[in-house]
Amino acid sequence: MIQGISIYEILTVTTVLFFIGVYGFLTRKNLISMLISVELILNASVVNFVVINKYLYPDMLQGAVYAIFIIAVAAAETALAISIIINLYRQINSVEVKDTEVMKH
Amino acid sequence: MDISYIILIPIIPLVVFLLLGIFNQKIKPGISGYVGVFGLLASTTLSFYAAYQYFFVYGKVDGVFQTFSEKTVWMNFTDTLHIDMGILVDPISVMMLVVVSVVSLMVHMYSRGYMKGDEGYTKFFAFLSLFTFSMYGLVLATNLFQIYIFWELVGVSSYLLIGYYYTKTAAIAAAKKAFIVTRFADFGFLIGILIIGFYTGTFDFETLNNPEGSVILNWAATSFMGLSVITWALILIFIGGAGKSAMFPLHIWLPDAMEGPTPVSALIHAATMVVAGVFLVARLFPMFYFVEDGFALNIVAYVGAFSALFAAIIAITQTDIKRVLAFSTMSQLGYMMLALGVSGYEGHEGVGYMASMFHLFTHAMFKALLFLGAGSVIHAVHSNYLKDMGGLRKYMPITNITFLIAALAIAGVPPLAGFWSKDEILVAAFEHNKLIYYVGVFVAGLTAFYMFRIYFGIFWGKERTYDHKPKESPLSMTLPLIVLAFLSVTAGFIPFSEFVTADKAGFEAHLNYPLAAVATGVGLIGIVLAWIFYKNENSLSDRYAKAFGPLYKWASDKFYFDEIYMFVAKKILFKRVSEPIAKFDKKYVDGTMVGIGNKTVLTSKKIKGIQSGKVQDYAFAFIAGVVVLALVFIYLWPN
Amino acid sequence: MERILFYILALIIVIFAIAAVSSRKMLRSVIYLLFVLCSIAGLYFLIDYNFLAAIQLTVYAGGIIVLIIFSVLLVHHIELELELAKPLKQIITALACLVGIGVILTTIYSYDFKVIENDTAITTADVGSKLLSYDQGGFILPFEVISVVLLAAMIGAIIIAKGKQVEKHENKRIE
Amino acid sequence: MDILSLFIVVPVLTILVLVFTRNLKQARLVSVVGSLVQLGMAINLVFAYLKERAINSDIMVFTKDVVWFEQFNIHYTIGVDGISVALLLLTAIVVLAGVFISWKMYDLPKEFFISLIVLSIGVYGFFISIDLFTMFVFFEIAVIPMYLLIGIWGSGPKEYSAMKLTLMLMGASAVLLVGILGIYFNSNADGGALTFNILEIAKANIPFEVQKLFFPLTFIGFAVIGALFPFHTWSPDGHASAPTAVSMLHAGVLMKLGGYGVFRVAMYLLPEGALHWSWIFIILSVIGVVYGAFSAIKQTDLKYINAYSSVSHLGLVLFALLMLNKTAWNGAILQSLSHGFMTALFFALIGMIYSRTHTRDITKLGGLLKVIPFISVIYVIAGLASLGLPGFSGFVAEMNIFVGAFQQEGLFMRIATILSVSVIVITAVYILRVVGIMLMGPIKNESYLTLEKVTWYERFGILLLLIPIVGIGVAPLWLSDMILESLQPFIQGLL
Repeated sequence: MIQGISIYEILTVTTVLFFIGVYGFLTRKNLISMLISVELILNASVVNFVVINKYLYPDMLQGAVYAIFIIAVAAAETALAISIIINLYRQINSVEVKDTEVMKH
Repeated sequence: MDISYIILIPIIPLVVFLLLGIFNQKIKPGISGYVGVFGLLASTTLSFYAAYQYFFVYGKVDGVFQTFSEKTVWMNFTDTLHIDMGILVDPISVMMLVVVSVVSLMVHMYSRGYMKGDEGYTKFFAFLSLFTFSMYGLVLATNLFQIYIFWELVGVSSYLLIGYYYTKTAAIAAAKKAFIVTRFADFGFLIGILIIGFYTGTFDFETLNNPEGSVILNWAATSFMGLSVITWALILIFIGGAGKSAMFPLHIWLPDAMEGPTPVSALIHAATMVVAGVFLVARLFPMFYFVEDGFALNIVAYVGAFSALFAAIIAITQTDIKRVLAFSTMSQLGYMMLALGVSGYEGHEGVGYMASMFHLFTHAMFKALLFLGAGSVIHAVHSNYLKDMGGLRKYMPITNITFLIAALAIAGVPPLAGFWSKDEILVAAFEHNKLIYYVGVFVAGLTAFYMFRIYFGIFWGKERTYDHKPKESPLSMTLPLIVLAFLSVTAGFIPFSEFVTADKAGFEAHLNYPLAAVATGVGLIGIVLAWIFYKNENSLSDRYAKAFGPLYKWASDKFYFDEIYMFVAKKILFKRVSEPIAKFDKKYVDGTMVGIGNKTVLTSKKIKGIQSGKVQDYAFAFIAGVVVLALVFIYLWPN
Repeated sequence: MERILFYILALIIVIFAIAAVSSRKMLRSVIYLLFVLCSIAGLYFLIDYNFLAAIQLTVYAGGIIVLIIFSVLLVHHIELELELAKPLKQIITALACLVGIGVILTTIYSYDFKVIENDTAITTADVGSKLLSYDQGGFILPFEVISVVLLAAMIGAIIIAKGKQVEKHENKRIE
Repeated sequence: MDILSLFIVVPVLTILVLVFTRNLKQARLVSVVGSLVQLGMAINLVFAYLKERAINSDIMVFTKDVVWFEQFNIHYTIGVDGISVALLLLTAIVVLAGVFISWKMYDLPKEFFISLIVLSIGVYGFFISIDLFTMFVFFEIAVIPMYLLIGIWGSGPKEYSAMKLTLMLMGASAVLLVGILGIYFNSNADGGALTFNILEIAKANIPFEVQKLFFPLTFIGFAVIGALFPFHTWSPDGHASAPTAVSMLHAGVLMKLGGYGVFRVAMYLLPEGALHWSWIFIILSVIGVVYGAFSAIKQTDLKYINAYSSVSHLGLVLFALLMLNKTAWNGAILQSLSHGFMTALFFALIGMIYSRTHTRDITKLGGLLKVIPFISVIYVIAGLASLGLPGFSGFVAEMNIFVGAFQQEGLFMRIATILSVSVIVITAVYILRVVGIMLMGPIKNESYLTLEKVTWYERFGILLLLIPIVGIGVAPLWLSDMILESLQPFIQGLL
């Protein structure tokens, strides 16, 4: 519990963060930037898990545990994404989205 | 009277046709000629036998010639309407049998000489047999539909025979024209038949023609645009007849039909097929006469009279002898129509009908003779044009004499055949309608004039230089000429009014001396004029032609009817209807269908852009969709 | 005091998040992300989830950020300015996001959360035993799965990143 | 095995054997044998039918009923009356002639003959079905091989034509399916189970509102394949691109499915709808009749001429069906048969001319009568048959149509009738035009002097088609009476 701060305010922050991530994901033209946006989205949701756990069900641990899982998955995902990006870069010398469109053909 | 053997008369030519047609390649030409001639000889014998039996052995019962018929159902339309096939024996059909047989037999014999060496010899005889079969079927028809069936068959035989020289462009065009113009007329005929079938419930001649029958008594039952439907039907049927008989304005095919071999012209386009129209009107004469006081019959009379005059004027100016004869035929057919048109029904009233049939009979003889004679001449000089002929009387005595007889006959010089029949026609016209009578007399004069114009042109006048000396045709060709000449002289003495009349009762015909004198006088004037103009080569004719100026030009160009029809057919139907329709079909109808297809492809191409393969676009759609759905479910439909 | 801290952290999170998604230099946006992550760790400290905060710092701020920075350095020229989306697209996206924010916030605010006042702090031991517990509510199975996933991801990452450069060879051969 | 199912089984067996053939010789031998057996069965069926009819007064005879999809009450119900018997005979003859005409099909012969016979299965099945759904299935079976046959063995813009044809027919099928389902879901007006059986549905009184709604759908769905204006445009392109045998089968048989379907389904099951809508379809069909004929005048490609002539002739079929009386219907069926034989013959001849001269452009042809007399003479005969000359089947059919149409009183009907009668003139124009330009006249190209003479198999195929044309034309009574008798129950349903 944060003294004087209701759950609404925290959720507001995470919502804003989430949509900033979405915005970034949709507008950035670069794979790494998109990855960064995804991290933002993930973090927004992690915070939600944690906060709801803390505020609504303080005697439980599920939220926290899920947060850990999400962080772990995020780490794995990032590692894979990065490796793909690097591989892609080797192949086409670019990490711009528009250059990766060859994949759809 | 037993009429069953009459069925053989048409069957024999049919069998000959099938034989010659199927084994076309295998039969030697000489044999095929004999097969044709002997087949027809059998038919002719039977025809004469039938005529003898009918008129003399069986004769009249209660003063009236009986009608015999035998028929079997060929196809059912409804419970009442059906097409029968059968034979109908009455005075005109027996008379027509004789006419067709005689002329056809002569033409068959003649063709053996005329067509000698032609590669399509067998084919020619096959077609002739087909035609003869169809013509027999036509004259023996028991009902309107049967007559229509054979009507079409003679049409197609005519087509095949006109187009016999199928490598000649003119012949192809002429054949096509003949078929299509008559087909157009048949369109009217068919509609007429349909009307009659619907309103009277029968196609059968005996029922239709019965003066006491319900058809004639109830003609006024339904009317359309001021006339009874039956009158309309008769007018339409007359259009069909006018097409076949080359009445104005459906005459344009006949002169062109002369592109066919000359025997064909003699048989089909002079003696038999073209009189089918006259025969048709005669066949339905009681209907024409009784329905609506003969309204339709008046039309027949005027059309006939006008055609007679019109054709005679054109005939004067033509230089192709076959065309002169063609217009002469048209003119004489007009005469026959005219006679039917002014005829009454009973007793001496029916003199027009009798005269028409009589003229049909005599005309068949002398016109066939004229054509065959012309064919003989053409055979000798290898040209159709007057300018290539002259002074042939020395080389071709038989042809000369027979042609002269025929010309005198058609000019109406007594006592040849044409005199008697023409006289009766003029009597009928005089009694009925003075205007038509005057036209008739004038045409008689014109006929004599143009006939002798070509006679003098061919056999007299200056000799031309010929490639090789013209010589008389072989016996196979001259024999028919002699036979026909004999008939042209004697046919007039047949007491026709005893046998062939509208009411089938017969009457005493008397020569009307004043009228006969007038007609003969006019004919002689025509001959004398022709003598003056054409006996020796002189410039008189040219000067007079100049004097008439544009009239002469119009007449020699056949009053531009060909051009008008060509304009309608080519410029209007072809260019303004057919071509736009074809384009319309390609562009709009097909275009619409193709357009629908193309639009689908186009739309799909556009929609395809949505499926871009870009994750961001999908994500955007996803987010936007979620937001919209959320909005919808939260605010629009909260529950 | 905590309130102020929270507002500061919230402010940092929002501002740097925006900066991270709008900066035209890639390395900078990574660093901005780092700030955001650290602030989130601060949030965890504020609600007494120290263990989580530590993880956030080590794994995220420490591990992932470093990874991203490496990759940026590997594939990118530092001075390169990033391409931005078309203005129209930016505006539309922004509008959609704003509407989304609006929708979600109204939903959140219209919902009455049953908040339980508490001061419980989670110890690392609690989390540890929960993760490895076989009992009801234990997370041993997901934990194992996650471990395998992580391992697989790691191996996969290595293999993918190593690559074979097959196509390049082929291209050369063709050239 | 009952006498009708054999019509499905024998072709299937033929196909099974065909699969194991290795070359053209074997393939065509098997096909010829198979089609000959089918023809034998069809002829046998005619006699069996006449015999059965004498003692059996049901609407359909030789019926058989097997459920094949219980849930929707779909049956494999088959049976024939005089009309289907006649059409089956037509199909058998045209298929056999088609096989003979494809004697020299060197490209993928096995596949070609298999597709051809699959098509014939569809047609046979269509003609013997009494169950709407089964009928529809066979309809589709008949349509789909067309795509392959034109797309693979065609000439010219074949993919385009094949696609156009298939799409338009499929579009029509979609409309038709809606119509059929509409009928199905209203087939229990008197209560009871929904049914696809035509005879059962005919007994139920489908409400007028429903008929009004679904008649146009059913009619158009079938009429598209019967080349109803303005949905005819697939046919010229399709015919032009199709190989000879396919054109024959298509114009000769497949297009008949339209008229037959209209008659069997639209008219029979939805008579009040037919009465309600007939005026608009009469207008369309009369336009089709006259318009097709006028279009044909202008074409220079033989196949296009023939295709437009088909539009005109089949327009008459639809026109006659809409006249709603026995005579006109008899005419419609006869016209279907007659047109089937005639166009098949035409396309066969066109194929022969094309295979010799390598052109179908009549302006490039000329004087063929001299060089290939047999083919040319038959072409003239076919032309004369097509323009309705007495002695050929066309005349018999047309006269029935015209007399029947004239039974309908009223100015509108009269005008429509007279317009459609006028086609006898226009037909003469385009037929004689072709004959004049192509067969008569001087020989336009020296290479024509050495054209190959007609071969025995071509002769056989031609005669096979010519005999029925002349047969019907000379002695129409037995056929026309057989059809008239079968029409009786239908006309009673209408009144």
